Amino acid sequence: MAELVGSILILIGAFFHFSAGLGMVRMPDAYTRMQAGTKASTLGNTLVLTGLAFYHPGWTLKLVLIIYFVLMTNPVSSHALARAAHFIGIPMAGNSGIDALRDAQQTKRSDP
Amino acid sequence: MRRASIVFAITFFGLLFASVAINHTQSVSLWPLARSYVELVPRELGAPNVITGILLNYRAFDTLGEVAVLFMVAAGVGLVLGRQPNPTVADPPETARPSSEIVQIATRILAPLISVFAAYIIMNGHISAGGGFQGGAVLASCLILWLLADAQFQVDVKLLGLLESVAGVLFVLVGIAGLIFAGGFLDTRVLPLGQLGAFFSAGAIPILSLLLGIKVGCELSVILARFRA
Amino acid sequence: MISSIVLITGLLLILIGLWGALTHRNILRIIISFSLMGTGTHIVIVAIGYVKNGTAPIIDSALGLAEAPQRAVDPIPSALVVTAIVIGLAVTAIMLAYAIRLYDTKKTLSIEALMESRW
Amino acid sequence: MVGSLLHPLNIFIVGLGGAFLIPLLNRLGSRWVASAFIFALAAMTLMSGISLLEVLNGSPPIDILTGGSKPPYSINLRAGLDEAVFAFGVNLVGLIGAYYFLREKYGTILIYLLLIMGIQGMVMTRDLFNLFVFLEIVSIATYGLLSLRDTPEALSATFKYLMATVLASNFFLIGTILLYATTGLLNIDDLIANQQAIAGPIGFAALIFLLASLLVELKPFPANGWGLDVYETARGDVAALISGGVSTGVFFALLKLLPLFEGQLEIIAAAGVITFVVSNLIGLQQTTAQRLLGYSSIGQIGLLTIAACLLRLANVDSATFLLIAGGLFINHLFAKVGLFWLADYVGKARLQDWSVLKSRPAAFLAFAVLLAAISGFPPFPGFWAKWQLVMVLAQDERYVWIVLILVGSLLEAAYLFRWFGQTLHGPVESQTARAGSGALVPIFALGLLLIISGLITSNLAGLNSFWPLIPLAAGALTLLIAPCPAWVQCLTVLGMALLGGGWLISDVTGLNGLFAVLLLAGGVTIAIASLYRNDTRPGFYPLLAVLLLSLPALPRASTTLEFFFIWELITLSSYFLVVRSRDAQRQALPFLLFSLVAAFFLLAGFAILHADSASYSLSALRTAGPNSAVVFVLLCVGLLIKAGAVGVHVWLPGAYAASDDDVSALLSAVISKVAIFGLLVGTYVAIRSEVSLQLAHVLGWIGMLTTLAAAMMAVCQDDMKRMLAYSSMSQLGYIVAAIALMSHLGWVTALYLVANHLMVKGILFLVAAALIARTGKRLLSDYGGLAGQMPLTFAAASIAILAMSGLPPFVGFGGKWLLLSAMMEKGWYGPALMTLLATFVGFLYMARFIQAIFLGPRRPDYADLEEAPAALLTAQALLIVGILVMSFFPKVLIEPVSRAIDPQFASTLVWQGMSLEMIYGTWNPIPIMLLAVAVSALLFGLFWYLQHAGLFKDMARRLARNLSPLQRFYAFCRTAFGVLTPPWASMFWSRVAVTADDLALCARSIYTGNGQIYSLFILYYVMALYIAAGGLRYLWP
Repeated sequence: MAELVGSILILIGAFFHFSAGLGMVRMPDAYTRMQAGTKASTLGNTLVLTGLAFYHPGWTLKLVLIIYFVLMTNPVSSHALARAAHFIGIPMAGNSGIDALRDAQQTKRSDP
Repeated sequence: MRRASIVFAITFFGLLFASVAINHTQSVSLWPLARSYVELVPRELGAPNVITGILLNYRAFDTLGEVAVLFMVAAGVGLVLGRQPNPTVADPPETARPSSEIVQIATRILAPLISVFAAYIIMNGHISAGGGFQGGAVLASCLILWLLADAQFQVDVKLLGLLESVAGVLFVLVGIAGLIFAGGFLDTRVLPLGQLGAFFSAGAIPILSLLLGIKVGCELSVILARFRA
Repeated sequence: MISSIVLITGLLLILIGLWGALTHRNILRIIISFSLMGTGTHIVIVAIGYVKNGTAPIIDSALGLAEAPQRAVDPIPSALVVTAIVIGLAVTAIMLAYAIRLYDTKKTLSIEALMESRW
Repeated sequence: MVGSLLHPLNIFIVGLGGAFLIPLLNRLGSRWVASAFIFALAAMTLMSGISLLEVLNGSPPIDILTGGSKPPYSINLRAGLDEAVFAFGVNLVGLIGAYYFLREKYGTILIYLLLIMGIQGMVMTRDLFNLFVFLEIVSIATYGLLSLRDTPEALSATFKYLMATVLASNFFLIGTILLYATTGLLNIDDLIANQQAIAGPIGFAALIFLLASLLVELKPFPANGWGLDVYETARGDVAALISGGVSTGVFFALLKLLPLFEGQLEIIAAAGVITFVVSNLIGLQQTTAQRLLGYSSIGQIGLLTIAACLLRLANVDSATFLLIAGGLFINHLFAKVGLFWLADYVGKARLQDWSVLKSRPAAFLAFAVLLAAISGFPPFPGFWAKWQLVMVLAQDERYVWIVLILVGSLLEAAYLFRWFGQTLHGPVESQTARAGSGALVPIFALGLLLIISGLITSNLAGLNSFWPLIPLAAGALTLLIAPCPAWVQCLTVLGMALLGGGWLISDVTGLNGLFAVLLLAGGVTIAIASLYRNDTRPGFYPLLAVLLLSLPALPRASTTLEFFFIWELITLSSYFLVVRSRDAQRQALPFLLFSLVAAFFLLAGFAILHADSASYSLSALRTAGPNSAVVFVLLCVGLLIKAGAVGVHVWLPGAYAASDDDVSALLSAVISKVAIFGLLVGTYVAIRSEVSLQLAHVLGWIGMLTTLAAAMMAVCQDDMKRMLAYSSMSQLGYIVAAIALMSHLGWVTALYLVANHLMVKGILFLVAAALIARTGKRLLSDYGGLAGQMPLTFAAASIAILAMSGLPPFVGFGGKWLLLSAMMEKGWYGPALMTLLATFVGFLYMARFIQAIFLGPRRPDYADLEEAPAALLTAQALLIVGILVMSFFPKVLIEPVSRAIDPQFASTLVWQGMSLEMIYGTWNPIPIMLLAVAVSALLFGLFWYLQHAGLFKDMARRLARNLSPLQRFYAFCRTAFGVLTPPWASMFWSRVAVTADDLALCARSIYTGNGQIYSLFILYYVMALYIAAGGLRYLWP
């Protein structure tokens, strides 16, 4: 029974990994690709690892540690990447024209 | 014309590699030398991880040469980049764009985690997978994270240089101890082998692994610090 | 079978590295191609060491002392590859240092600019 | 305890420990770092020296174990004889070179120490992957040291160097792991033991990758652009380390793995010879000093590779192998490193700016010593090694390789000594070379080491007697008294020559004894004339001492090796004497090159002789071996070039005329006789075999042709010394023809003529020296009517001219008459006729010499001319005494001569008579004399008539405006003979030089400077090796 739940979880995890890959390919510009890649793969990792925990109950502590580590590193690194990309001015797709970071920086600059 | 000659050269090498790949049959059993290593290392050196056993005892001379290579690279990169006008004048860290606070906080959380992991790899080199080189690399990655996160963070190159040469000298001293007490130069059976798989076992291999880890960690950080400057 | 796949990927990587080093004009791309070639060589080294359905040569609960010689993978290439990787890193570090110095003095990263001494 | 302290393993402990300690010591202060650095290097040198000594006196190769277990499991190193020699050499150079690095930052010192240790590791390790690690240590140390010079060119050159060496080390890694894939072994000895396991495409690819990477690291011809750029732009001492140290390590790695490449030895040797010849060819076109040294060092490494492979194919014993490979290596190491340090000391990039070196005579001497060492002159190790190599190759019937090696060495000598000429004669700037003579000390140390190792290799090569080194010892002694005034030095040189020469010729008998006496007496008497110049002539007297003592030493040589050694000594010292004079810059190089070609022919001849009779003694020439005809031809060609036969004579007039006056006297009177002595020694074999007799006939014709052509050309000359040069060339033609007769009478004539020519030409050149010393003018047309002013000189000149022209009663007539009768006896009517013709033409230029200078109207500006300097007059007086004795008491010479030659020929002539008449036996002299005078009168009248009849009317008219009838007649002769002797020879040789330069231009055009092109060349080089080694059978499924 535990194996069944485990394998379902791993399957969902794998699906999220696949969607991450698909997002990386299909998304229009750098920023959207980044967020797709990060969010989907982090969730995918968590699901696969929890599924594994069901397979080998003995490893749960190590797996939790790994999940914690992935949760800490993946989003932070993509955040730093996106910020750097914005700094060197990589264009954004779409005509929404909303750029929260740029507005925040302008307001910070206008009244220090 | 140049591109055509490049294509011709690459296809030739492709053919050559193909002839190698086709005729490569997956080996079914170990070579006699490899087989004796697998048997000898746990028994003679008391180290479960055969690779670290080879690296730090039988082929320790290679590793010593290896360490000399890294040592020279650290000095060499210093020499090559040494003459740059002092970077602090060009873009002083103060004006360097500070990284966002998310990254700084994450670093403060992650750094101890990474260094503990590095220590684990170094000290368990002879028991599980890992060893001096790999641990040193992880240690250096922790330092890079710190360098990236905090622009003002200036690594003390002088101290690292000192640590590095002390580790090197100790490494050679352990080698000489092997020459005097045990079978030959760089022989790790200087200390008791202890129980297979225990933390303090396999003669001087853990000590060498520790020295190696520190040395590689410091050297990579020195190189990276020099690159950043 | 597995080691053939790994070997072929290694050899392909070497070819890609060679192709990159010869066609790209930018020095940094050349350096990346050379390190790619180095990685390819390391993969070939590891592929050569693989033994049919063998595991890592570490004596622990999973691999007993007696059955190690039968099921362990060849340890020597793994030991060699550790040293080779570090050497690859060392050479790439030196190349990058020279690339920085070249950029400082010549303000260009194209290989065409390095043609002072000839004949 | 001490034994274990000096065990070679400690080299690596000291190297690595020292390197790790240096940053710590740096905290204490840079003085600590420098002393630790020197201590570490000294310890390493001591240890490798001790292990070399141990292995030399018999102990088995020292095995170094690491990791506490036997080789297959752990890495072992070995210090055998070869390893110890190579390691000790590199250590020594590293220790001496440390001087240049003392004031560098601690990082550089650290890298330098690890580089030296890395090279030791490469030489001694017996594990393949450990060899890769040490190769990487050496390469990375080189990258670090190359950054010392921070110019843009240096950085781009280093980047190209990086790309190439990374490619090469990757191939090495692939080769190693594929080798492991086929054999499961890493230890070199095990690999060699079960070599047959390395089979199939993987094994073959592994070997080719290993071989290719090592060859590429040695910078083979097409794929070495990157190496040359680094040599050109790196700092002098770093380039020295690369060419001396790094190439040694890589070469020894190749040497160690040679047993694995049994199948590819021919290919490796081919790669080596291409590199050797082509890089020396391109050397001709170089203008910057360090790039030229780069080409030469790459060429030398190519030569080393050839030697290693061919010796292995000829499976010679280890002693010969060490003599050749060790000799060539030591020669390359010390000479090349010394020159790179010198390049650093001079600090000038372009070749012609090196003339600033003249301001420091000691540095200039070192420069000359190092150049001579590289081009393989005695007494340096390169000479012995090349000699032994050619001997072994000849035994192995590898004639094509011998030719290629000799051509390469000739090219190398060409551009090295052209550089020496440019330096000697370049404009001297005011400021001297960079101050700090301290930087010279290491260079002198290397020069000394070269000489010492030369002496060691000499008795290894079989020169176990001491006397051949006397000339060099004398030269060195004279060098010590250089600060004394000129006449003191000259007298000491003469004293030493008499003393040493006397001892040298004391126990030499027969023909050699005669020649020894002749050469010694002639040389010393003419050298007395050098006293007339008391200006300080730097380097003249030591060279004179070497020359004067090697002349009598030559006949004493009993083995071919001694003969060749002395022969090269004479060539070297005469070249340096010629090149010293100011206007000899363009003529000195042809002189050297032609003498070298002559020497190489001799070398080839001796090699084939040795291959035949397996003995080095000269007496082997007496017995006719299977291909003694070939030996005869080779020796004759070489000796004819040295004697200046027509066609190869272009160097002679220039060298004789352009050198200092007393030197040209020595050259034409005494040194040309060396070639004649060689002919006498070399052509014994002709008497035994039939085919050689026909060849001797050809030799006779060549001799006569030379005589006639030279006589005609002499008439056309206006420069006094050039005319005398041509005249001595024609007299030599007579002597060659006399020897070619191969009869007892012929050889007696030859010796007779040799003695006569020596004395006559000595006097005439000394007369010319006196005239130039007094008036400073060289052209015959500038002189006139000096008989009054310089009566003694006039008398000496006229006696000499009479003797030379063959008119009785002087010795010349006896010689001519003997030659004519010998030819008649042998039935050579053609040459006899030409003798008469040549004698007539001889009358023309000899008479002109006397008439133009001494007779005729005196020029107003010579009114206050006083007599010739005393020294010249005494020398001339002595020679005149010789002539008189020879004329009136010929038995003094003829008796010992015929006795000396008797054993080889049936003695046809018995001499009892005392005076001149008695000698002529059947033919009464009077009719002969009348006949000679009548014939010359007849020809004289014919020429006069032709001149009046208007032959060459227009040219004569143009010249004849204000000349006296006699000068108009000479002008007419000049035009007539000018037409008869078109300058084919000089045109041919200048075209040869031009084609060599064009070949060099197109060969060097492949170095475009683009790093990627160089890497592509490397890939194609690997492909070429793979295909050449027969790899196609694996590629084509």
